[in-house]
Amino acid sequence: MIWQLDLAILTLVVIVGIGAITVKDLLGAAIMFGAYSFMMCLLWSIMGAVDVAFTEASVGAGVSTVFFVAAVFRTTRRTKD
Amino acid sequence: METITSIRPLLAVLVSLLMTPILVSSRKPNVREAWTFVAAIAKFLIVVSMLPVVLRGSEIVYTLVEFVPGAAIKFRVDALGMLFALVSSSLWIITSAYSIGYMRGLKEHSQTRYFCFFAFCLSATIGVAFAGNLLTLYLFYEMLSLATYPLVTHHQDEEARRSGHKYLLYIVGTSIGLVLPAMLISYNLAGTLEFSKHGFLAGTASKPLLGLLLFMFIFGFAKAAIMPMHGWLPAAMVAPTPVSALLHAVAVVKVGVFSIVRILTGVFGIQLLSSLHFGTAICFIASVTIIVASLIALSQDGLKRLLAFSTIAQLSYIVLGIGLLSPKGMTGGMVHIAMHAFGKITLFFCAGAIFVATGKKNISEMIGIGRRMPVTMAAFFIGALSITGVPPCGGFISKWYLVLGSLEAHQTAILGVLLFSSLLNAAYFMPVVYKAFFCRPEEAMFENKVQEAPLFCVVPLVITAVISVILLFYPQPFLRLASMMVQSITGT
Amino acid sequence: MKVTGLIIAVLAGALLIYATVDFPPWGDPKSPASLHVSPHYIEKTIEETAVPNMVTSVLADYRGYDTMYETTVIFSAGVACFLLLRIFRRKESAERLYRHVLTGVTIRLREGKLPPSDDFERIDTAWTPHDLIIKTMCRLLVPFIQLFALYVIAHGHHSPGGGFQGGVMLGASVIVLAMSQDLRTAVRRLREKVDALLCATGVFIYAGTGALCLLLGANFLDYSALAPLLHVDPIMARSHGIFIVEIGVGIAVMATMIWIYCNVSSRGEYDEGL
Amino acid sequence: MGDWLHMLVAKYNYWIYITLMMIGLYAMIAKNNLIKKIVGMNIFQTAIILFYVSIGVKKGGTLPIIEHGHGGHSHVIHAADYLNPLPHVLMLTAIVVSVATLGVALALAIRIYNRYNSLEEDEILTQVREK
Amino acid sequence: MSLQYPALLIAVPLLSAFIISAAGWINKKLCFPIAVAALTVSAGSCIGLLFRVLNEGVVLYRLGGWDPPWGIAYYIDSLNGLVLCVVSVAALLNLIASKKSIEQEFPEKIGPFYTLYVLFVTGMVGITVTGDAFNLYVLLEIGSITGYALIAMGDKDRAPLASLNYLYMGTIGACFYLLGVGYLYISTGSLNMVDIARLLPALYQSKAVMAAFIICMVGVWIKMAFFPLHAWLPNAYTFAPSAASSLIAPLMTKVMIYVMIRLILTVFTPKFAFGTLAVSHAIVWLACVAIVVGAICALAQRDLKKMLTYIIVAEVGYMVGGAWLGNRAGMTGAILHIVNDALMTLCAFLVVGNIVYKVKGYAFDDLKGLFTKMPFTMGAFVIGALSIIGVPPTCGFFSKWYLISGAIQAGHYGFMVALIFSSLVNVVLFFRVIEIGYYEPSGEHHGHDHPPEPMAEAPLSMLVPLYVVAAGLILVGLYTGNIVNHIIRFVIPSSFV
Repeated sequence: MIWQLDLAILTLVVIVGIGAITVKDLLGAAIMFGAYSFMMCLLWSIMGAVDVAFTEASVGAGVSTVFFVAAVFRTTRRTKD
Repeated sequence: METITSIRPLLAVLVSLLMTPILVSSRKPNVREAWTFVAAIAKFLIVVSMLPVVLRGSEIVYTLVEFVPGAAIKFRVDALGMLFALVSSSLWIITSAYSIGYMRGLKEHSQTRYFCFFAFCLSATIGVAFAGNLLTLYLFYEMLSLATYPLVTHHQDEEARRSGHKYLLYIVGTSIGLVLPAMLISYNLAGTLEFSKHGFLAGTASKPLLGLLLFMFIFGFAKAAIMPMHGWLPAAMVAPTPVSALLHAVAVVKVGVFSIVRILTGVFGIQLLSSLHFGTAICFIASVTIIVASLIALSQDGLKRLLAFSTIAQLSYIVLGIGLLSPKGMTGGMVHIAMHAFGKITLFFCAGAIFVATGKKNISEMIGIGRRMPVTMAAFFIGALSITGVPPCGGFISKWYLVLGSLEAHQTAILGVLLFSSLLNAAYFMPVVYKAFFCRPEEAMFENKVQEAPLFCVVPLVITAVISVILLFYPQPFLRLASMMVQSITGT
Repeated sequence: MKVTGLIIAVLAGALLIYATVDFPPWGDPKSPASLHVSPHYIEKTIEETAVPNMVTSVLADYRGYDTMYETTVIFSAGVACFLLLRIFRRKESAERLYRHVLTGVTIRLREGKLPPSDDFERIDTAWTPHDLIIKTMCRLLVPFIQLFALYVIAHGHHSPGGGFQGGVMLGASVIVLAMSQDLRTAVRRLREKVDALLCATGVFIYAGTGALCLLLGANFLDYSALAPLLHVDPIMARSHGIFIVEIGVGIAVMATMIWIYCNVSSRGEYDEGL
Repeated sequence: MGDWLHMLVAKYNYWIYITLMMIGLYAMIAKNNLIKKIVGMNIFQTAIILFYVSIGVKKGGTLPIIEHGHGGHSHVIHAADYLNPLPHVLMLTAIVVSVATLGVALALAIRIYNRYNSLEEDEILTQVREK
Repeated sequence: MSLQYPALLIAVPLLSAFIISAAGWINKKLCFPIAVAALTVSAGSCIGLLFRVLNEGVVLYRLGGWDPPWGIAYYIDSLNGLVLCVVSVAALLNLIASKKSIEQEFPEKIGPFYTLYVLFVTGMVGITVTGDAFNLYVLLEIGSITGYALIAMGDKDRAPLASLNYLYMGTIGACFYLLGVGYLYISTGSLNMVDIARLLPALYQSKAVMAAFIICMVGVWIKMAFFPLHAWLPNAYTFAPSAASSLIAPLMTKVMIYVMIRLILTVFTPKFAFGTLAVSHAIVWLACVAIVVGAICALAQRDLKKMLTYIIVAEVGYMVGGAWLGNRAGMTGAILHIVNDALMTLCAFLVVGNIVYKVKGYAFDDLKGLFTKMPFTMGAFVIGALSIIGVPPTCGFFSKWYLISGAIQAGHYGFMVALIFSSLVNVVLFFRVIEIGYYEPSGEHHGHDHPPEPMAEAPLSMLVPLYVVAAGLILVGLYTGNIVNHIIRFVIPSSFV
């Protein structure tokens, strides 16, 4: 396992996470969250947790994001924070 | 002294409880009141059936269920409990007869509820009388407080609501706020709550803590109306008169003072009290209450309020008697439970009868009433004498023993208190009687034709008056019971 | 609020960081986690359950009880969404909109309805985006997704994957359909009632297998009891039992994902959806 | 690699997961928008999953799937050769739980939006008070 | 058969939940009978299990036939046995009682409602019975998710937001617990409670274990709404539909208290909780604050249901304080109070359910003249009130008895004062309510003697369970001695004084 890659992705995860909760548009937040989940999935596959990564890829990055988008679509994109 | 295990105490408690479903179900007033009588008489008979056993000097014990080691629902019939049980159960018969007349005379509402809770109260009272340990006593004490609430607030109007507030605040507030912690502390000190001849607190804690406990108990049982815990009693006068009679003479206040007697004799024990010199303190509290209450009574115009304050004073006699810690004094105090009961209930019956017949509540409106209701006022006179402690009435005996006790204990101050308060009693009772009979025709408020209250009201009050006269000449079994109790606790 | 949030978060973080001091170094083969319980799984999985993918064996057998509840959680989430959102009697507006699929012409009917046909589709708002390419692509994509999903479920014993992943992908295939076409098309393929029943059935298969073991005299979820039924030795029975419950999980997860999506994306009205 | 680097790698995962958890927690407490809170919630949960997965890592261990599974009994299996599968299993459960929670949370958010026509908590609360 | 009680009490409701949800789509009428049957079986096996435990000692059940710590196992001692019986019986009674109100409130969603109801009960029972730390988390989530949904079905305007806030808090709580379990796992490598307890003593000084304990406790406290983490509870329970609030209010907090006691007694033995970690005194003081704050907030309320919810906050303070006193009496009181408080809360909320069913409201103004309108309901209410106040012989008195003696023995008089204070406040609270019902008579001269005016009492199917509970309050009170001597005594380790 390549530790440089590991560190890099770990840092990236934090950045995306912060982005997901700061961006001023819920749809953007949803997409950011998808990216975050995908980063996580990468991270876990690096750590060798293939099943977890697989699940995260399908559930977290996939369906969850879709749910978010659907919910935002049905409510509003507007947010104050 | 052997102890007999028998279910009779439990029956004595339950008989009126078991009666309530029938009371509720019976729609017809006559049936309902018939059942009330049945319950009352049954209870009385059960109690009496235990009298000989107790007079033989043995105890009846029955344990229902044990919650915590040393604290069960346990009944124990000893002389003192028997004394109190006799008084209350016998008076319940008379009171229920009276309340029939009263309630019907005034066409009160929801009489079924009234009679039900009346029955509850009596169960609780007997329960307290026969309680074998502090927990049982507390249980029935609380039960009584809650059962009397609907009676006190019977009229369900604004005034009733206010006095109901006051009643709960004093009674439940103190019992939860003071008695419960005191009980738990003493449980954790002694590991038991069983009343015993010489108390179970002896040698378990330091003097300050014991003193604290003592005062938590004395003021915690606010039903005894030791000042400053007396506020609820005048307020509770809004209740229908039979209820006041019950409260004052039969159940509530007597339960309070009885509990204090139990605490002093069964929890602390006379030896402990005297070794710690708590007696004087108790006497002091009691005497203050006696004097102040009597003085307040002087200034009352409402007849029932006057009686209320006189009750407050009289109750402290009992506490005082125990506080003297001398055999005679304690005997006097215990006997006073009975004597005061009969005298005071007579007075209340009279007040009620007057209210039923004329609708008058204030003394100032009763000038010359003796001409209209001679029997009632004659009874009132007897009752007043009994309370004041003048022959030929039962009250004399208890007063006499108290005086002897104070001499025995070499406490002349107490003697002074007793005499002074007797004067005060006379001072606030006699004018009523005097004005009732001997007033100049022009200031009489009633015309001269005799018109008594309904028979159901008059007969009971005559009976109680007669009894309180008889008690002077035949104070047994009360005196006997009291002296037995005193012997057993002092061991002399 | 922000300040309190910050404070709480920092406090929690501080406590946790403080605790990491006593953690075994990262990836240390000597850490208690790697030495106490897990070796048993690694070494015994083949001979006890005949499943090479020890995650699957632990998931569905050693800790199969957890997994049953995990499926139940999904199921209850589906029921919860339905209970919260589904609206049965929504006010029918008198007029209905239809769009001719090929030309994109929108027609409006004051009353009555068109018979369901392939060239007209019902829409809720006069302006509804319409993209032929996406529709066709997704329509082509769906079968492959489902095929792969089935493979993932079936091959969970030997490769990463299993009931969850496969089920989610099956669900995703239908969701893709619903997003590219519209919800009605998807729901026409898989009716709500059927979906809900599938949802219950899937979990029932799992718990039912466990109960079956109970009836066969073994403990709850002890698949080896299934041996006489499946005519295999207890070890293989475990493997087969794992497979059965994985199928159950797959069905349940698929149905639930679709159910949740339908309710969320249509506010429980089951209209055209996204 | 250097000692500090070793140290860094040894603990970096833990620190990162704690940071992520703090981010999530902060978002859940401090954010005003309901959906944002839900995003924070998921970040929070994923952070914990990351923590668990880090527990499972074992130097020199490979994927928790035994090669040649079919003839598996032929060669002996050493626990040290494989990653710890238990945390992975637990985290599968955790992931599914988090998506279930997400679904319910979103459903609730939609209901709230239908009623109050807003997702900002303060606006909703003011509407509640006015009523 | 009796060997399989541990499996039955979970499996039967679980399976029935799926059948119910299917039945909801086919024939709604089937849902209720199935649910009742399932919960009856569950309750029956719980009781059977308790007796088995009392006869044979701790019962170990291997799920999937795997030995712990590799597989998941149940350890049932008299503590879970007791709590199990309370939970399952309370759930059953409430189910029967709230049939009518469920049908009244959501006619077309009966199926899913019963499904979630039964799943919630399954979750609670599972939490109580399981012996695996992680399994507890999963079951906790089942209980929570179903709970959120049930609560959100209440008041159209307020319930969803209250439920969503509960969801946020609940998730934080559950995640903290999960995190704590992770810390335990990384330091011990095991998830099985007994196994962890076996491995821990070597690690008492480890910071990780300490952090694990703190995190677990905080998580559980959030779930049980222990002050100052109680903010979610009042709204959530107030705006829930009456069927749900009378289910969740009695069970959720009590089960979490059980979890806390389990963590203290079994996982991190008392030696660690009270010895190594010297925080117990501070926590008892926090409990005192919780009691006082709960009581005062309850005084400020103007509607019955919200008042009760704040009383729950205070009661949680009782139990946490009692458990953390760290002596036999206190722990006995806490465990006993789990039973009593579950019954008392159930009784009170069932009464609220009846009132809502008839009067369509629970604000104080809606209660006027209720003693004449629904005398039986109010009668039960009085019993419940007395028990909450703590008047003998109702059971509330005796748990208070143990708690206070515990406080005295621990020399912690602040806790005693707080308990007395809250009982006094309860007197005020309940007699205020009773007065409202008693003094505003609908019309002069009411009563039995005069022709009684229309008495709108709740249907029998709601009254009978209510009175079963009310009778239970008194019976449990009378049999306190037996419960303590035959059940609770064996729970408390002998190290306790």
